Amino acid sequence: MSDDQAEVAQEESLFEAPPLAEQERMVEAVLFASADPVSLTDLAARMPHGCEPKAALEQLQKRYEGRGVRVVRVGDNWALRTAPDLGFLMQKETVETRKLSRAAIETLAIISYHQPCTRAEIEEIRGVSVSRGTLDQLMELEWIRFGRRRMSPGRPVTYVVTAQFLDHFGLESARDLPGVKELRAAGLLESRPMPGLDERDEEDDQDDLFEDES
Amino acid sequence: MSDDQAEVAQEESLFEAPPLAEQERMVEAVLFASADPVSLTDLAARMPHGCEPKAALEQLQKRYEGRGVRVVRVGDNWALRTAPDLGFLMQKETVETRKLSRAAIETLAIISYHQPCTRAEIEEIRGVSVSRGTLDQLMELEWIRFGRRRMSPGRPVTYVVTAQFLDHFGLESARDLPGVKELRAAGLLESRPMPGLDERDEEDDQDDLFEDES
Amino acid sequence: MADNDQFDLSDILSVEDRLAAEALIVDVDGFEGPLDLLLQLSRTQKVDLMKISILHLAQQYLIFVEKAKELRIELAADYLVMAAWLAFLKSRLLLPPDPTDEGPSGEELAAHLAFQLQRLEAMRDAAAKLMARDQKGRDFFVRGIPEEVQRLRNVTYTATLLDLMQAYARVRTKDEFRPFVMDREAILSMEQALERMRGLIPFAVDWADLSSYLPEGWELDPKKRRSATAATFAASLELAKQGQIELRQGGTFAPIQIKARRR
Repeated sequence: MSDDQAEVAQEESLFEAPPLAEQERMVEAVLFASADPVSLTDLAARMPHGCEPKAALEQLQKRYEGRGVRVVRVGDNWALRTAPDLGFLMQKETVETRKLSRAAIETLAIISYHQPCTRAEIEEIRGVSVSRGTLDQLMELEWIRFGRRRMSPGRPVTYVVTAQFLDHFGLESARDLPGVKELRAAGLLESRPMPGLDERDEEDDQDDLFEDES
Repeated sequence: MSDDQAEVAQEESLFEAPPLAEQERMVEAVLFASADPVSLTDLAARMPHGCEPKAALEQLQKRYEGRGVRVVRVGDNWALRTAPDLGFLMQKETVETRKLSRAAIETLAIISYHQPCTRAEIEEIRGVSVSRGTLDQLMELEWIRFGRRRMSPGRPVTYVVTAQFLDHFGLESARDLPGVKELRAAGLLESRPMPGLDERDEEDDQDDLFEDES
Repeated sequence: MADNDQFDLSDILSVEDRLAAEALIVDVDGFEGPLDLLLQLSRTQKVDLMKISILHLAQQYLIFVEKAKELRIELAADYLVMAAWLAFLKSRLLLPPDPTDEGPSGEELAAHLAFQLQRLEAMRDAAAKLMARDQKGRDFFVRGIPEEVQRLRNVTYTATLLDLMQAYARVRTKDEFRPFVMDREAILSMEQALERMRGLIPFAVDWADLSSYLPEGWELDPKKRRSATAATFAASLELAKQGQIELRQGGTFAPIQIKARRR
């Protein structure tokens, strides 16, 4: 500061301005508490007479270099913001448990009883098409995975259930799942079987079961 | 950190925790981002696995000593607050609060020093009945809340002060209330029944004192 | 106070007395009950509350009340109750102790009153100190631009073995499915429910809501659901009685859960 300037400052203020370190504290507190970014004019107006917010601000900016918080310029105003690389801390993960959709549980049931099982077969049993999303969801849950490709035309991919599936449902193997007869005995199948549609094919399926797992 | 501790930490986490300086940045960012006090548990949950927010927090607290912003403890939580000596800069941010009546202030003081405290006890100390409105006002400010019911005839409700109360008055815990030690030493926080009046239910009041704070 | 009274008073009392009387009116309004008044009066003794003369204080209070009566100031009942009690205390303190009396001594009562006054004063002091503390939003401030915490939802899906089996049964019977036809189609008998449950129990290894044991489709129609719920519940009680299942309920109106009893 030249002598002239010092004299002007002297004239402007009857009181001496606080030391720069103190001014820096002031700028810090104002930027922290303010609901909006603050301009230099605004800072000067709030701080005691004779303060130089610009110098204080620059010093503060240096102090926060490399810290978790930074002094940033927003237009002509100034604000404190968390460092961008720490943005992940501002996210909170919550875990929510939901019931599987009807389509998903039915698809899963068919795969568990008929594995290895192609998508076409699932659709045939369900009588409706199976969306890609449903299978993806079951894959993501790690309850089903790809099995061997079927040695039939087009070599379609098959699905089988996983060890995680067995773990989740408390089964030692998919063989432990009750068969259709037992389901009927249990009252889970209420109506009589259609004549002709006997359960032979189902018994065959049981033998196929877990060819991939063994 | 001693070698033993380092080994334990190693075992606890497959990934190495970030260096303490980095953890300090993270704590800084989280505390800056929140207007409300943050618990150590919350900090740990948001930081990468293996972090030790307590150590980082202590380091951060030291770093902010004498600055325009301070790391303060509120109960079991932590927050950043502007230094009280700079309050004059914040006229813009000042919240005009409704003036509390003398009855409300005294009731608040009695609850904070005697908690958990029944309405009858407040009345006994003040020598006048406490109006419903007084307690309602303090509840609305979220400075008091219901504590456990007293295990005495009639199972009266008790009142205790809240974390918001501590936050508002810049207290770490109710133990830090001004003069609380002296008052206790002088026996003025005891509940002393009138001689001749057999008030058995008052006997275990002292044990209850500050149960919520520990 | 009526104008008439005022006129009478001015006739009888000196100017000084009238001023004192007016001060009294104001003061009684300003006091928060007898204890507050006592505390105020005790200050005129100009000694530490620990050394205060309760006898003197009782005397002061009684004079005050007497004066108020002379001035026909209506005192609230609790002031009069306190006056009566202090008169009693005064007599206890002045008369030699009666050995046949079992009650607390005058000294004990006086000590308690002194304690009450000290405690009230201490709390007033504490209240003043509390309010003089730095306060949030007045002396210190919170972050002005708090950053919202983004919430990331992590959804996990779940299904029970019963869900799986029911789904399979549903799929396998879809072609052949025709609605249950009964004489009274919205009624499930307990026998039917019991038979159905018996078959299901071997697979009920985990706790599952009783509601999941309703026959397929019955939960959709409110009438059917009501009947099926009642029948299934009755059947489950029967099964529990026979020792085949275990029942539990988290609380009143909470879902009832059952599982097979391990043997």
